[in-house]
Amino acid sequence: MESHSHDYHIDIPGTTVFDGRMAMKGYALNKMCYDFNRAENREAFKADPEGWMEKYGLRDAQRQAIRDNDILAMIEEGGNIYYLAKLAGIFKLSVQDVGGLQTGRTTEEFKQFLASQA
Amino acid sequence: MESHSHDYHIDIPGTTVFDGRMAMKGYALNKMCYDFNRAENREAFKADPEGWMEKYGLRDAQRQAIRDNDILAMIEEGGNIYYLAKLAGIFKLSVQDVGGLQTGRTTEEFKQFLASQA
Amino acid sequence: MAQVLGGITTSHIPAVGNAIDKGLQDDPYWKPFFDGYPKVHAWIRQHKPDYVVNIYNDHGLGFFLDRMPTFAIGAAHEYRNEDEGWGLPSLAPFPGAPELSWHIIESMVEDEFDITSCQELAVDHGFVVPMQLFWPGAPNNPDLPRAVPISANTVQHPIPTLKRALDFGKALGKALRSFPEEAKVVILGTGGLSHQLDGQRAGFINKDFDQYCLENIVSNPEELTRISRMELVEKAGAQGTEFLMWMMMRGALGDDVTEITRNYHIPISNTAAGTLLLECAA
Amino acid sequence: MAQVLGGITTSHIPAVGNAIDKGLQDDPYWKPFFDGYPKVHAWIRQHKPDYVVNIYNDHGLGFFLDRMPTFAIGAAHEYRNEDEGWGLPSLAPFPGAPELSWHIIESMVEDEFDITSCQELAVDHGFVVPMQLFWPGAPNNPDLPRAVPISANTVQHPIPTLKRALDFGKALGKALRSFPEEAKVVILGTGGLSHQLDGQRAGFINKDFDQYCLENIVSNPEELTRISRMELVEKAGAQGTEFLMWMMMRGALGDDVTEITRNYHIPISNTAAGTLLLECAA
Ligand SMILES: [Fe+3]
Ligand SMILES: [Fe+3]
Repeated sequence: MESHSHDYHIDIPGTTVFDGRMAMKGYALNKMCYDFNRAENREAFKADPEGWMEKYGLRDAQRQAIRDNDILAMIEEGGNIYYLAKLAGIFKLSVQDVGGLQTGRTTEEFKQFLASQA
Repeated sequence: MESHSHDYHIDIPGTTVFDGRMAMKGYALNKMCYDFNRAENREAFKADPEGWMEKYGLRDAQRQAIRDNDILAMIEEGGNIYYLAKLAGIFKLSVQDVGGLQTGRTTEEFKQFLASQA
Repeated sequence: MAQVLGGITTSHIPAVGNAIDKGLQDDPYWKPFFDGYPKVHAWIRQHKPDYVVNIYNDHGLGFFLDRMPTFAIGAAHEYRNEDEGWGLPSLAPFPGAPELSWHIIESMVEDEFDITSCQELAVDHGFVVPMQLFWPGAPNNPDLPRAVPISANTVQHPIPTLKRALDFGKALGKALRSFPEEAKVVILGTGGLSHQLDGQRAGFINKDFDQYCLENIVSNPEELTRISRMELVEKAGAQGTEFLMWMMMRGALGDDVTEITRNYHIPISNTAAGTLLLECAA
Repeated sequence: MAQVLGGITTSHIPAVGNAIDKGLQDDPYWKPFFDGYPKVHAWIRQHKPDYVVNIYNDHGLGFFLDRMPTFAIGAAHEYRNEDEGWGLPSLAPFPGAPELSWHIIESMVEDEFDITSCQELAVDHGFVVPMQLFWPGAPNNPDLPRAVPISANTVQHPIPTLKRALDFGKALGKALRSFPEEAKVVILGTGGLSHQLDGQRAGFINKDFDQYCLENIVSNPEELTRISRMELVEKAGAQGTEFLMWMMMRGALGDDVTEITRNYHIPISNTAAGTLLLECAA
């Protein structure tokens, strides 16, 4: 039986549960990324990343995480991986590239890690 | 206990239940009316009603109902009153005007009919 | 833990907002309607709720048929009132209470209600008019509580059953009472009573059925779950299905309630207007 | 009345769509994955379903956080595949079956599931890749059944419980079997198995837990309802919560099923890929 509060989450190392608390924090960031579904918005971001982040009202830590291409910081700032994947697409990063960036591995090392679990 | 089919509706004289069947019929009409929430769309419709109805792909019977300001025909064609109310707003019709139009009464007669039920 | 003070029902007809704007409260047409509110105002002043859960039905502003939720719960920092198509001036946003929203959503999804959560939501007259009725000048009223909007589908059949609406309210009440904050909550059930805007039966009002609903919603809401949705359309009128909001509100109050005030008037605009204030046992 | 032929599960990873486009089925990386499909193809050719209920989870194309439904059911004449942000070419629309959709929605709302009905819906790889896997060339495959897409929320916690997902399936099965048309229906449960895309634990895969799920989803799905949602995140990975789609599919099949084929392979992209075909007793 789970308890009735949104602090019921168990601690899962290396894992951020995208609950209401994270969603409140990340709404602007996720909205910007969701809108990358449209090519014209991707082009506008590429042409002027700072102006585009301003337009969506991202806070400073979110902007810095994007400047640094720091996926873990984006997640800490409320980014949801499904929306962030669209931002990663702009930088032509595969999910294995993104996995490597988050775990301190090269993409090749990350692929080997995946295969090692077979 | 209600039966398991979307033909379970009882017959209620003078009343169209806006179910899936009506919604399938009226989607384009209702979408056009929903978009009247935005002033620029209302202006575009007023400037060129035929072109605007074409843009939303209304079928002939729906266009004719609008040309005739025939509310009952709009409902027959799948229009939902909540969305149609936004179209009525463009013509500056009150809900009592709309009630009168549907029941063959003047607006004043319709108001008296309402009060008579007290 | 939070406390549910009670529940208030009211019609939410757009014309009411207009009458408030123009100061028509003592006009002969409007007076019998507005006479239902002073006792509610006194009760609100006395109890000063911290939060208001506003249960209303969207009329084609916040939701369209492309994504029509059965039950939607707002989880935003604020709620914008937008142009509904008639060019009426929009108000300043209403402050939200997202921590409470998420607490409710967590609790109700666990209790098997399939909620649509809304982190951005435009609210129409169904939400706004009751706020203006109960907190004059809203959102610019210093006593205005922070709000959680809840909208149920009455636009697209199938609509929820009366039993599901009452059960929704019960699960909502449980969620509110487990919110870990010393806070007072009032619940609004807005819309109704009998009315029909569309078809040859436009103008239909059913005083007997309304009185039956008013009696039973206070003392025996379970009785009302025997009404099928098609019977509700037949007896309350096509738009009288808004009575589902009253059922949802009522479920959250628990068994032991006291009726503080009641008003019923025909017609306001096309509608039989009902106002009811129910206080929960302390 | 319609007949539920059976259910098929599959992963729906975007890279699979890419591999199909490039004809990589016999490539050493891909072969162990695509080897899971010939038996499924033969079964589909043999049974020729008229309708496919495609249970998937949207990944941020059809829904955003402003309106996030727990359970959404498409009720459109067709479903568009749109750009998901990577500029991949969109396919022609997939034909819908709105009469069946509305029958399901009517039945399930009556059975107290709080459905969000979607009369317009863009479908992402979660819906499209399985269609391409099972009906090569889809939507341009003459055997492609008309589709009802069903999407459950795995983006925003709280997500539905495993019990609610299984119960959803049971109510779905009841709805399908009461559809007044002699027609054959196949149900897809897409997504999973264990994987995690985000955080320091990215790349997490859990073979033991996947095997436990594969065993029980066939013979004892009730056992799986004991898994809490946080346990599911812990053991299946943050995105392994897509296993809820398998639970929904399984509930619709009834108690008496026969396993026709099973495949399990690690890894495809970041994911443990599972394929299962379960046939219902006639
Ligand atoms: Fe209303
Ligand atoms: Fe997925």
